[in-house]
Amino acid sequence: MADLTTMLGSLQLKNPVMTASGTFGYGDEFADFIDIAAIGGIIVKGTTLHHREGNAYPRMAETASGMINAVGLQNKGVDYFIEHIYPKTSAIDTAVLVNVSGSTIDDYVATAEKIADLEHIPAIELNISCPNVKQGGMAFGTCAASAYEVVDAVRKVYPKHLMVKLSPNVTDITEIARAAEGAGADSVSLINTLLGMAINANTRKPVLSTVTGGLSGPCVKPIALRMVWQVSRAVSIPVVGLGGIMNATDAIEFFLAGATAIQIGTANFIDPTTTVKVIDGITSYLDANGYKSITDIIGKLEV
Amino acid sequence: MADLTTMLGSLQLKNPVMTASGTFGYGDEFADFIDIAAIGGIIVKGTTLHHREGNAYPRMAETASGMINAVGLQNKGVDYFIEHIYPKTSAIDTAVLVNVSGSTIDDYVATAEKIADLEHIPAIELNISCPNVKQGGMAFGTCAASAYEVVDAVRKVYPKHLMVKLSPNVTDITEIARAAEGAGADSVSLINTLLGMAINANTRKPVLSTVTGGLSGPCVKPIALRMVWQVSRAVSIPVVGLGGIMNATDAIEFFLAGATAIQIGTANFIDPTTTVKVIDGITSYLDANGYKSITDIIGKLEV
Amino acid sequence: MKKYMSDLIVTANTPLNNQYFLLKLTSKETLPAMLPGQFVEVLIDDCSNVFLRRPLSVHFVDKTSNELWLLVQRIGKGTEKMSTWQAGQLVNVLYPLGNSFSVPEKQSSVLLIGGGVGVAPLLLLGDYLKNKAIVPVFLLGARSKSDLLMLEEFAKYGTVYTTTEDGTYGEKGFVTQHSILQQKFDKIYTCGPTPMMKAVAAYSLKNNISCEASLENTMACGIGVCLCCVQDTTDGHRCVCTDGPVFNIKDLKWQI
Amino acid sequence: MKKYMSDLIVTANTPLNNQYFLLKLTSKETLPAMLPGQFVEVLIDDCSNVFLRRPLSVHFVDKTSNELWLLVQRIGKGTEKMSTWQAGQLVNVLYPLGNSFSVPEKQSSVLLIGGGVGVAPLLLLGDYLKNKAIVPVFLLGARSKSDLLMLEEFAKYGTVYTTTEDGTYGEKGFVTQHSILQQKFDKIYTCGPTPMMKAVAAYSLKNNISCEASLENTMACGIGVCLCCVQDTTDGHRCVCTDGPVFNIKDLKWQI
Ligand SMILES: Cc1cc2nc3c(=O)[nH]c(=O)nc-3n(C[C@H](O)[C@H](O)[C@H](O)COP(=O)(O)OP(=O)(O)OC[C@H]3O[C@@H](n4cnc5c(N)ncnc54)[C@H](O)[C@@H]3O)c2cc1C
Ligand SMILES: Cc1cc2nc3c(=O)[nH]c(=O)nc-3n(C[C@H](O)[C@H](O)[C@H](O)COP(=O)(O)OP(=O)(O)OC[C@H]3O[C@@H](n4cnc5c(N)ncnc54)[C@H](O)[C@@H]3O)c2cc1C
Ligand SMILES: Cc1cc2nc3c(=O)[nH]c(=O)nc-3n(C[C@H](O)[C@H](O)[C@H](O)COP(=O)(O)O)c2cc1C
Ligand SMILES: Cc1cc2nc3c(=O)[nH]c(=O)nc-3n(C[C@H](O)[C@H](O)[C@H](O)COP(=O)(O)O)c2cc1C
Ligand code: FES
Ligand code: FES
Repeated sequence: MADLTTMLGSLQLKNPVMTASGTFGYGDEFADFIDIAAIGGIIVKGTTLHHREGNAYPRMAETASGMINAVGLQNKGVDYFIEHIYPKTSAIDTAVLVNVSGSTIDDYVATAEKIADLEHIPAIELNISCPNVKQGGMAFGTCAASAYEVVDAVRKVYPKHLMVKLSPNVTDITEIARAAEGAGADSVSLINTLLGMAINANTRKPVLSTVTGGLSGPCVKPIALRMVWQVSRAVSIPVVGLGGIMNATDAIEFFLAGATAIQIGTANFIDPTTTVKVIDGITSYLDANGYKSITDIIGKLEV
Repeated sequence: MADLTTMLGSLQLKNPVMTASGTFGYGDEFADFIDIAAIGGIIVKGTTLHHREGNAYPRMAETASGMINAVGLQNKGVDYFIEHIYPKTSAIDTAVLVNVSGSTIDDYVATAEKIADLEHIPAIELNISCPNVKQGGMAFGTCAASAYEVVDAVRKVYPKHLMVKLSPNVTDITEIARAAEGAGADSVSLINTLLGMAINANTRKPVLSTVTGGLSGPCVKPIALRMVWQVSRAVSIPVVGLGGIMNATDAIEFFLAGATAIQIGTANFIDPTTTVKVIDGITSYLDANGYKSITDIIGKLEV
Repeated sequence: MKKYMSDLIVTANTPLNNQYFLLKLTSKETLPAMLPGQFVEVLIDDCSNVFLRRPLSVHFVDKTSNELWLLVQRIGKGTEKMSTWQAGQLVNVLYPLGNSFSVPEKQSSVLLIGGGVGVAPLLLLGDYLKNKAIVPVFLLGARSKSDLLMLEEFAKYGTVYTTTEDGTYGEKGFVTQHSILQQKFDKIYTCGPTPMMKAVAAYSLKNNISCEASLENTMACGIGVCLCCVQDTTDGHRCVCTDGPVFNIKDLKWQI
Repeated sequence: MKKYMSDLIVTANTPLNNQYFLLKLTSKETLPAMLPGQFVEVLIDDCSNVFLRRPLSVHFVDKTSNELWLLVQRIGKGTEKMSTWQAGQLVNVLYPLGNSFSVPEKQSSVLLIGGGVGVAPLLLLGDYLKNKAIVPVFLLGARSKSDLLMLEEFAKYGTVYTTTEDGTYGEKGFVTQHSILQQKFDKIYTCGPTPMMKAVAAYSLKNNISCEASLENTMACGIGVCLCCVQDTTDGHRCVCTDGPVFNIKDLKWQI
């Protein structure tokens, strides 16, 4: 059976399948359906320095092969996480990462600093690409200079693996990826959601309370795949690919395009067992095609 | 019955439903299915100064609720158009627009100049957003300065209605729209396709000969709608909305978001009668809701 | 409660009128206990415009036939498709989800107010109350006679009063105008359109009756992870899919 | 030729083996004339992962029953779904599309070479030739006996020779190795996997036989407007959906 062990730089994962932030809660919500310790890495909900109530509802619109969300980083803040949630996530026998979000550089730094002390959190995913908050969020991720600035500031206080999550709402994502790399990121993950909008023609109102929100699901996969391919050729740090992955075949496409690991997001809502099915499917694919290790297919697209 | 007459600046259309370039041929291909003169405007295939063979095949990949194309502006050049196609399109009793594409500013200018002389072409759509050509194309549309430059140059030689087609592959589409407006565009149309990619996991090769291509269809509608909404609030010239419109409800969403007219693209492949169904559906909607004219709903989203 | 994902088999799909249908699903295994107010998330995978699962209340669990009943209103693409499902078809379902109506005090007088397809969760609640030796009163409202559904089933568990907006059956008007409300109840459970539930809530508050309402919201996951389905409560944003769908109206920030 | 879009009714859907099925569709109106080599574009609107129509050759038009026959190989999501369609179902179809095989000279000897599901257009061609008083020879190849389809139907129009790769029926090997090719033909028509057609083209060129091949390509529109389906020809990129699917092999830029 092929070896799925994955090295994201120095961060070792038992396999390359992670869960995307905001789509997997804190993991235990899925324990009735799957063995969550079988997953390569669990990235928990976007965590901010202070408690956030998130946006007003409605927060969700279904679209063709996808959905738009406008959650707005609802979470109880990093201190609550450390006190009440971390003890539980520590018990999960796999890598648990915290997705760190913020409105100001100071917020990001303060949050990352607190998480740096947590023994069982080997890495953070720095979310500089959330389209659903008024200040900060995506603004940092849509300009190379500000991306550099925030990654650089967090790098100084966060010694463990620093993954930076990029926004697809940009002209040239490789530029932002290179800025993150230059500022010391250990890996980049992409894509976060695309800025979208839904309207109810009957009520003549936007479907979402915030008018616009973040588009995810299979509809965005072609864009995500293209960006992963571009970024993996532009930087030397590992790339974590996500965006619309529904099954093992989708995942394999991302590996071929250059992703070292992948994340499953919206698919968890359609089928809560997607993660383990993808892991099994990757193994079958590698075995059927005579590959010994997942590393044998990374970036192996024959162009 | 509500009045569908549409004014795009000084360009009058019998109704606000146009066909998107590259998806409707030169119109007569649809004559077996519908009365093509019933359409508000027909925008013909991207036309360049010289004959272009386009990209190698395969040129198409189906995706979730959409498709990626890599046609690469195959066309016989503007002179062939004028000599062989224009005589036929002139006979169609509706507005026929030419979509003008190019690799250099000189190309755009020379092509526009030739078309300016054609009595029965009341407008051109300047395509500064084609992702499928190596030089020029989208490059012009992803930077405000070069967008300004090409629109400005064409404006000087093209006295009739100048519609500029924008690329969605940008960080801030309002910036490009304002540049086009500043350079004298009479209207902007958006969106062209999003840059996407498809991989065949079995062959481990890209599906398209060009690796990446342009994503269209309902999957992109949320992004298109958001951009139309943003641009219509950023410029004073009319906005023509397109991207994933499959039916009248979709079209109405674009009007509410601020589009003065809309275009139907990929939907023509699924149902060649889409255009007339959308026209009928818009009338029914306006009548059912007591509107006298299509202008009553443009930009009337209740935010 | 443990949640399950499994392929259930359609055993019957019966149109009740031109808008509503009753879908019965069975499982190879014995169905787990489901509480009144809980819901399921149904996958509709043969429909090109439907991406997410659809949340539907547990209408009833027939233990003798091991059947889960769903009472469904044809409203859009997904429910339209569901109405065409035929016996034998497999349907992937997540269940049971959400919290449930609370157990009332023994021997209290209980009123169950349902409107439209909102009557759905009240049948299982009736069954549940019966097992607790409580005989509830049902007050069911609809637009017209033909929209009053499953009356005979409800009658198995208590007295059924009805209203129709057009007066074609029961008292004419809205549920909150029904004469039975002149009686005093200890507890009210309600499910239906939000305006109706707000009117019921207003009545309950005014008359100092404890009241629980089963809410809807736009849901992506149904299991508390996406945070798309929040309701504003005195305790901030709470998920309808896990903290609800049943809320005590005193916890809701409803302007009534 | 005028093109139509209409809802045809499934009259029969018969599995031929574990991969192939024969779908018969009828129209309320009399079906228009369709030429051999032409195809149709079928809408598969009850399948969540299929967006575009699917191109399928006209296998046969049964004028007595007013039926269009499609011979389909289950290969992916769309054809999988089609295989489940049942009699009575409506299917939206665009037809007839593309050019057709040319008419051979009277009394010429004609060989029709098909491989796999590529035999599909050759049945209508047989019928067509019969009407022109030409009796063709069929040479049909498949992997194994069970993949040789509709042999009795073909036999109505000419002599049928076969090859199977595993030798379970007819001559063992590929069609281009069949002994019948030692005979001299005036014209060859072929449809099947590209490697097979290239081998047939090479044989034809070598023996100076006029040869037409029916090609496939990835199609979005099927009516010549998207320019997605091009084939490289001596005249540049030509659309398989309108300039084809049938090409004379001398016009193709095949490396053979
Ligand atoms: C906890 C819960 C329990 C439910 N129980 C039942 C039940 O027992 N029986 C039943 O028939 N329905 C029930 N519903 C509502 C049901 O989920 C929706 O009617 C269904 O999802 C509509 O799907 P569709 O594809 O047919 O409609 P769509 O095509 O998705 O939508 C059609 C129209 O209905 C609106 N709509 C869609 N979903 C909702 C919603 N959840 N609330 C309000 N408007 C909506 C849309 O905006 C659109 O205008 C319940 C909902 C929730 C959240
Ligand atoms: C003019 C023409 C006539 C045809 N006639 C017939 C016919 O009579 N009977 C028949 O069974 N098939 C015929 N085909 C092929 C048929 O269109 C495809 O098999 C079908 O579209 C596959 O759809 P799917 O959803 O089942 O497969 P998908 O899920 O779309 O694809 C499954 C796999 O098949 C590959 N594939 C898909 N389409 C094609 C294609 N066109 N060529 C090669 N590989 C492809 C995909 O890359 C993928 O790997 C014809 C094609 C053309 C262009
Ligand atoms: C409901 C929802 C909530 C999300 N919340 C977060 C978040 O808190 N932080 C973050 O970085 N990304 C968040 N995302 C983005 C996802 O992690 C992921 O980047 C995106 O959905 C694309 O992947 P997918 O198509 O597989 O879902 C959220 C997405 C969804 C759908
Ligand atoms: C096959 C194909 C060819 C296209 N060719 C052109 C073109 O020549 N010029 C152009 O401006 N846009 C071209 N487009 C883009 C469309 O005009 C349109 O902007 C895009 O498809 C989004 O709209 P839709 O989702 O309704 O198709 C093409 C799109 C497709 C699918
Ligand atoms: S639906 Fe996802 S949290 Fe409730
Ligand atoms: S399939 Fe569109 S041109 Fe042939």
